[in-house]
Amino acid sequence: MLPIEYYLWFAAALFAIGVAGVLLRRNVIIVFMSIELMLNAVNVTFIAFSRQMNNIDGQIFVFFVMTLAAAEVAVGLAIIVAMYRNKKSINVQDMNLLKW
Amino acid sequence: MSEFTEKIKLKFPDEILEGPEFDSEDAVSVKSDKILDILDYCRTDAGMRFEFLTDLTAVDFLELDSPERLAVIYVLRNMASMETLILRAFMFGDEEIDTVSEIWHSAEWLEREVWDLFGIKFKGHPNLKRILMPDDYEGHPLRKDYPLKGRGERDSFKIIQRERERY
Amino acid sequence: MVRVENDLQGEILELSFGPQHPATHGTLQIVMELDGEKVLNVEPHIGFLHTGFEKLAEHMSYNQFVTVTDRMNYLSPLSNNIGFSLAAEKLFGIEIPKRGQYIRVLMSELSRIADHLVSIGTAAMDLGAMTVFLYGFREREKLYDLFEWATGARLTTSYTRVGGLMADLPEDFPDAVLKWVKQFPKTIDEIEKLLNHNRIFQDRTYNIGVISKEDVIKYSLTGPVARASGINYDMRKDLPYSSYEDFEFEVPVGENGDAFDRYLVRMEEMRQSLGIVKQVLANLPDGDVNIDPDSKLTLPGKDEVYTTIEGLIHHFEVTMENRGILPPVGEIYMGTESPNGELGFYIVSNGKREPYRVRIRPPSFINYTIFKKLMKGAMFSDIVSNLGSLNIIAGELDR
Amino acid sequence: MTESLFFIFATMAIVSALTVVVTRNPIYSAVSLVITLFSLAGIFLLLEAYFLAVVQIIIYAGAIMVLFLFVIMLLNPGKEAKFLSLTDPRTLIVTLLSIAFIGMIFSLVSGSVNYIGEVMGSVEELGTTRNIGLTLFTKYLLPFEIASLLLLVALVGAVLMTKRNLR
Amino acid sequence: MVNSTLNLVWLIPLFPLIGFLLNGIFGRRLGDKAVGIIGSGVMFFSFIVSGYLLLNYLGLHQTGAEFHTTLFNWISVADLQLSVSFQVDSLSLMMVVMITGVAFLIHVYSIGYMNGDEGFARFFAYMNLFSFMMLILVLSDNYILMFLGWEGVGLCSYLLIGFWYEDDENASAGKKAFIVNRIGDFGFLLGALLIFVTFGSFQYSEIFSQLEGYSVGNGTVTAITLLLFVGAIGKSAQLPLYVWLPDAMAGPTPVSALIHAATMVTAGVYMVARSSFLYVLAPASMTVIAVVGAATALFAASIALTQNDIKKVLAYSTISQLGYMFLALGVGAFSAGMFHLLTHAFFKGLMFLAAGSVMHALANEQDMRFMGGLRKKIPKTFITFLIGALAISGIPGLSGFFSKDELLWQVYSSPAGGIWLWLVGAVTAGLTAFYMFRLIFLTFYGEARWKPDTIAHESPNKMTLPLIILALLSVIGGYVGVPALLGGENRIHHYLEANLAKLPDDFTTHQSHLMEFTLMGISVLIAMAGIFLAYVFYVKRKELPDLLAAKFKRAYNLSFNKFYVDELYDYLFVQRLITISKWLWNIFDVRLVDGLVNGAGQLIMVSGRRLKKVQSGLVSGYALSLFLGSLMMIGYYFFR
Amino acid sequence: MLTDIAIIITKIMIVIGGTFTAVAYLILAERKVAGFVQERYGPNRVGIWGLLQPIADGVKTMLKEDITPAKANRIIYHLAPAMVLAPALVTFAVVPFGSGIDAFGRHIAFQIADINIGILFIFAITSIGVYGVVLGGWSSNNKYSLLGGVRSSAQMISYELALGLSVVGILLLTGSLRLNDIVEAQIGMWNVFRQPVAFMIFLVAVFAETNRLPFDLAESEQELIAGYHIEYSGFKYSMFMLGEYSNIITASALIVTLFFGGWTVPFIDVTKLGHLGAFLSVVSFAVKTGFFLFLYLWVRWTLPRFRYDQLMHLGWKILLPLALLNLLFTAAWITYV
Repeated sequence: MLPIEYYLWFAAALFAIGVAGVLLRRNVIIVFMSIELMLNAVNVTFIAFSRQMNNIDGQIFVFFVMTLAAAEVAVGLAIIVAMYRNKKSINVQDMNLLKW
Repeated sequence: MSEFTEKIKLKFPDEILEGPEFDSEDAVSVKSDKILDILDYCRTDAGMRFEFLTDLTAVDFLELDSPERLAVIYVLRNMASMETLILRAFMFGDEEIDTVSEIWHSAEWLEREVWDLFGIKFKGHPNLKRILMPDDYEGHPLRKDYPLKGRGERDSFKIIQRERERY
Repeated sequence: MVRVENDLQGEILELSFGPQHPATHGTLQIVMELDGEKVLNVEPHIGFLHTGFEKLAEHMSYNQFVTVTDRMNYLSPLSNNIGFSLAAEKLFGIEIPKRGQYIRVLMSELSRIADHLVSIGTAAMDLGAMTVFLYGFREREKLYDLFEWATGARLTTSYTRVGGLMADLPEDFPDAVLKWVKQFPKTIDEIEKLLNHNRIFQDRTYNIGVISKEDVIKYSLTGPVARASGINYDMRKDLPYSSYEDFEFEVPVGENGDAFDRYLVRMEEMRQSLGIVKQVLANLPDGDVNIDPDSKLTLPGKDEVYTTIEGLIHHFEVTMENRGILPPVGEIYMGTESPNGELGFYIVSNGKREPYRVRIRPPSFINYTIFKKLMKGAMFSDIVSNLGSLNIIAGELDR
Repeated sequence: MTESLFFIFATMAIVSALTVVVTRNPIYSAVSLVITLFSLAGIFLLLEAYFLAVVQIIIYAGAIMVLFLFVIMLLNPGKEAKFLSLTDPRTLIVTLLSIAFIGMIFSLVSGSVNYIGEVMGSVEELGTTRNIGLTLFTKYLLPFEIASLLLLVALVGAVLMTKRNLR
Repeated sequence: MVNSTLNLVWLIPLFPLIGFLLNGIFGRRLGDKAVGIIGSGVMFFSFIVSGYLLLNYLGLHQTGAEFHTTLFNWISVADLQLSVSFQVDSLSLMMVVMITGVAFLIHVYSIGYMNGDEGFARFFAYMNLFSFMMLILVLSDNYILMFLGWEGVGLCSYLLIGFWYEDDENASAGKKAFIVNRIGDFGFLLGALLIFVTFGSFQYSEIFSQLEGYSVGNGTVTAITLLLFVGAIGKSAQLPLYVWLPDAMAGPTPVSALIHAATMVTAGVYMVARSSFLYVLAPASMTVIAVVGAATALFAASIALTQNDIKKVLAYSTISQLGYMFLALGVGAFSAGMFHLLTHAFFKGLMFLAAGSVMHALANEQDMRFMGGLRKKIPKTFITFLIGALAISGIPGLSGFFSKDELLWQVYSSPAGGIWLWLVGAVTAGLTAFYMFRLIFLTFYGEARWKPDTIAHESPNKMTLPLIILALLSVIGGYVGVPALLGGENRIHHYLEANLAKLPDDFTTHQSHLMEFTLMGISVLIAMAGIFLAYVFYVKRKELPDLLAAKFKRAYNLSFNKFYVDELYDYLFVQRLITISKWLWNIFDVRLVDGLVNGAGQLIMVSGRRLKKVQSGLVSGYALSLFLGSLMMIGYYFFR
Repeated sequence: MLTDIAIIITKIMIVIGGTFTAVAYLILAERKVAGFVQERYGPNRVGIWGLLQPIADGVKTMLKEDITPAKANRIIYHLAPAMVLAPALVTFAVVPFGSGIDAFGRHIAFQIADINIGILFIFAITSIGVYGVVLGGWSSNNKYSLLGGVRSSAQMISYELALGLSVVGILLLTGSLRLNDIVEAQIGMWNVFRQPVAFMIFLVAVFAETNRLPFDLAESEQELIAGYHIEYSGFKYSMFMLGEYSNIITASALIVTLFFGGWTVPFIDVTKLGHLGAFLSVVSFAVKTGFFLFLYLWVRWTLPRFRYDQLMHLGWKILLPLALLNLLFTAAWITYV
């Protein structure tokens, strides 16, 4: 039996890697993948806690996170494709319309 | 001489040439200048109705007695009576003639072939380039004066090197 | 294929279909622009098999050129032989005896069947139905055996001569053909069973590559392709040659002009051809197959050559390079109904041993011109439906 | 057994997650991410979340990542012009921040060692399909329905957005 | 009380629903013939079932029996328990038999009438749907389900009025009907809600059983009844909400016959009768009903005098007759009102269908000025129409006579009624006879004034057969209610009585037979006089109407232009509304709201101009700040 | 403990060895069936009836030159065949191929892993089978193979839905995700009779999932030449083939397990017959699977191929709604009847 700390540490590391990916990479698709990494890190903590508390609710949450991820990826990738058509680029730095 | 050739002669008296004295089905020799009008007449006149372009080709009359050297041959057919009419359109000087690919889309390739093999240009052709011979080929092989030996046409093919380096 | 960095914009894929590709049945190339599975534009390139038949003709005697015609539409070489010989005979102004004409009809109908079998088989195979192809080839093999028996060669038959045939039929040949004729309809039925009511085959061919009647005129289409669009145009009926007027047959005509109709028309034409073959066999007249050797156009009998000096000189006169048979000065156009459409020969003669110019009207070449129009906006997979149903033979295409 | 498996899976996950971030080729990133997701599925199994482990593979590996691959192939992007380099201050800052984050979590969590499953007592069959299903369709029915609606909306949105001629 | 046969009641609305689904979904594929057979066939089955139920019910030897059949639980929220359940009693059974019977005949008629129309299947689908909704309305055992049917028939009415929606006028007529009805429906809904608030239930029997505790003239009950009556006004086209009904004639004639004469418009009458237990507790409402009814009867009849459109005349006549029914309800003679409803369904349905047949004969001509002399051309139509006209005029021996007479007598003798109301009724009867025969004479007598190149022809059997059956019913339909005076026993009164309320103070005070007889005679005489006058005006001396019109130009114009009610409404409501809206827009919206919003916007813009520098537009920048923020939050816990 | 491990290893050996042998002879059978359908002989040179042909083929592919295109993405190019083969083999792990015997003092199930979410496991594994195809197509750096890869991934994703949904009906009936439970629930009455619509959907979808005619768009010979594996040769090519044919075998086994009673024998309760029963059950399973393998070959040589849009139409607009309806109906049946 492992202490829950291990799982939390592991999740934190995964999450930090995801954050670094989001912040450092310029390829939107990779940024997206990094977001998936972060989501999964959270999932690990959910399941670990669910196991520790002996309560299924955490797992249900993971289920919803996955649903959300699926929806997010579908829309996000569609946006990327549309973006690519317009800008011929998938570089995050070129996506700077969100400003004045 | 059938009624059709007579009709063309009546309609376009200035265009008619005395062609090579050939024994043929129904052949008329004309000047190439008004070829579109003549073809249009043959195609749409109620008494003619030669609306099917069976074939389009060319002949190099270099070695024969004829008004000019190059002629584009139109083989037309009446779809109802199945009669055939052959028009020879002789080109004087510039080796150019109007395209008929607007009327018969099949002529697009046939004219490309004639250009490829005879070097006759078609004015207004949408895409006049070689069709049978390689794009960078020189000369027009079906001309009678095309040299058969010593051209070395094989030299014009590029020798392709296999790329060695990996990326 | 080279990948360009940061290229592939707009996701339009340029794809080269051929020159070596299983579905092209020969060497031709189609460069297309694909948007996913949708074909935006195609650009057919031909000429890969160009061997200059028309130029060759200017340096060959009329009988020599027959061998070249074998190589044009290599699915039905006999039709090409017959077409050229008929054109040459028209130039010479001669007509061969009835028996010769009937044998030519027999041969051209058999080769029509052989051609259609391959055309249907490959069209079906391109759609994935491999078995039809092999059924067709089984029968074609039998036909080729017959051809070999009669002509001495399976593919390069060179059966006709100006003024007749290479030889009369072997003695038992009609019976062998009759035997084949009796069992062949079973194969047609089998093919129809496999395809006609096959929902997938229908889906793949219904309303694919629809050719309207106007387009038939505009694109000068002939043969089964034109007839599938409802144009009743058949040289055998409309301008009968070689005694075709003696036989009764129907010209099948389609309605919609789509790939399925072209398939149906070909199937029915095979049945009609069978009928003609039966009639030929029933009414095959006796007599010579060649015109009288006294015309100095055909070879004399062997025994004459070997026994008499006149015969030997005669033989020499016909075959020697500086002699040969000499046509009148003139110019003719002669079209015949080859399996693919109107196969025309336009011959200009200056009275010499070799023709001054021979122009071949290749049905495949002209039928292929509409391909670009058919493919615009179609699906990628329709390319094989269209190619197969148009039956493009590269040898004929490029000559 | 469980411990060693956990360490194997965790190492695999971390290494491949790092690869996702540091590799230049997006396809490699995608494949590494698949490996990460697999390792996570393994960890889920260790935590007795059987259903989620399988769903993780079906949804993430089977659907989402294929979609990623699809888009990568579709767009075929080149490699990034400016890539991660340790001399870049941005990289340094972010790396330091990430390490700080991990460190904080480490020390925050370390105070409370609780062995999984020992607080409440290990119960078999916590994460079985039956349990998940029962909870999902009773307690969480409304969120479940909303999630389905979300998926529908995402579907429609994705289809609309990728339509070519929307402009 | 359980009677298994009567539990079959759910079959009755089921058949039309099936017909609707079949015709609506597969209609185009089935072909017109099958559609017609399905459409009328389902109604026939419904009719058979309802007839069977009626026979069973009559055989019960138990007056006032009520049966409830619950199909399924519909709404179950807190203490509101609503189920889809039907109530079978004398009232609903009578309505059901009448609706299914008439509807069946009209469906058959429609097969001929709509022949070749593009929307044939659509028409039958709508008609079936209408029948379904109407049956739900009358069979329901609570107000909410009734309201469902109420709205459903309104919807079908809208769809069918605008059936030929390509024509703008038809479409707007449909819209008008819909919108005017909404006003009434709003009243109904409020009434129903008030009922729920008051009684805690929607179900009739539960409500009525609680009425013990309410005294006569109770304010709540009065409010409820008035609100419900507003609904009835809308649906049954009473003053002042009658304006939609004449316009509704834009729909196909069978629609006018079924919906706007026989069934839907009587829903208001049915509803009031159904709520009679409530109404008897609210004398004020009763008075309102009586007055509105009487006024409508007279008012509509006077408009009908001068109309030239054959269907408009019938429409105003319908309004007028509905006024009659309300008059009866208002004086507490519920059964008399229902009786008149029944006979009216027969003869007015008949007359509409016959008018349709006339239009059919004259290539859809509706203007009577272009008719005339049709008597010989279309004899079947003429005779049946004549029977209908005689019946509505109250000629003795025909159904209209019995019902009208019963009605007028009750009006006279009821304590809530009186001589004045009776007088209005009698005058209306005279007017009715006059305009009806004006219609007959203009249409069937005199010289032919058809548009050239019309060939008048009799309609096919599919159309005349329903006419004949309805004519027969118009003749004999009254014999279910022969008054005691004429030796009958007024069976329908006894049949209905048990399920209807009586006025609390016993008003069956014995009025003398002599008086009853006198009144009967007077009303017959008035009717006769009306007919005779019409004969003089339109057959004998045709110049007279024009002379009179010239002489009393004002009165004539008033009537001819329908008292300018439409224009009045337009001026009063529509224009006012536009003015108010404009005012609101100018003053309130532009100055106040926009000012506030713009001001807020300005504020934000000014501050935003300073803040926007933070927005670099780079996603990773935002992500970085997000990450920093979360780090700080964790840091807070860390260093706490 | 040691015995357990030994037993498991033996089972794995048996399954993998069996699968490989079956694949080899399936390819031979395919050619033989083709010969039979097309009235010709098929391979008959190596060994009697060509029985040694698979070995010859194997040797040939091993010895062929292993070509790697110059501009291919080398790592993934080499990985892709394994990515196709591995899931194909792993899937079989949860399929019960016999009733099991009692030996060594314990019950030995004829199944490598009896996990309680067997069906889900299969879907999970098959859903990653697509990676090999897509990546193989992409990494070859050939437009045809790329098209093939894209086609196949779209196709597999599309049909996975119908496939999954068609099975749910059976899961509802059985109430378990364990394959053994599903098999045992079919004693007496095969699922195919209870869920005929689901069976049809499953059959069609499984054909599509395995990229076989009439759904072999991903490798359609006449359009894409060979689709995603166009650039592969030698051993890697044979790995693709192995993967494909293992998939076919697994698919047939799954059809049998889900719809045709798996290892059960009609009218005989094999569980009571001891070792003979176990043998019978394995034979029964093999015969049924063999029939569906034959069906695969039969269809292959009879039907033409769909077009891409027709394929998508069939998957999304016909099979998926049909599967949903079937599911709805089954659920209603279970709830109300």
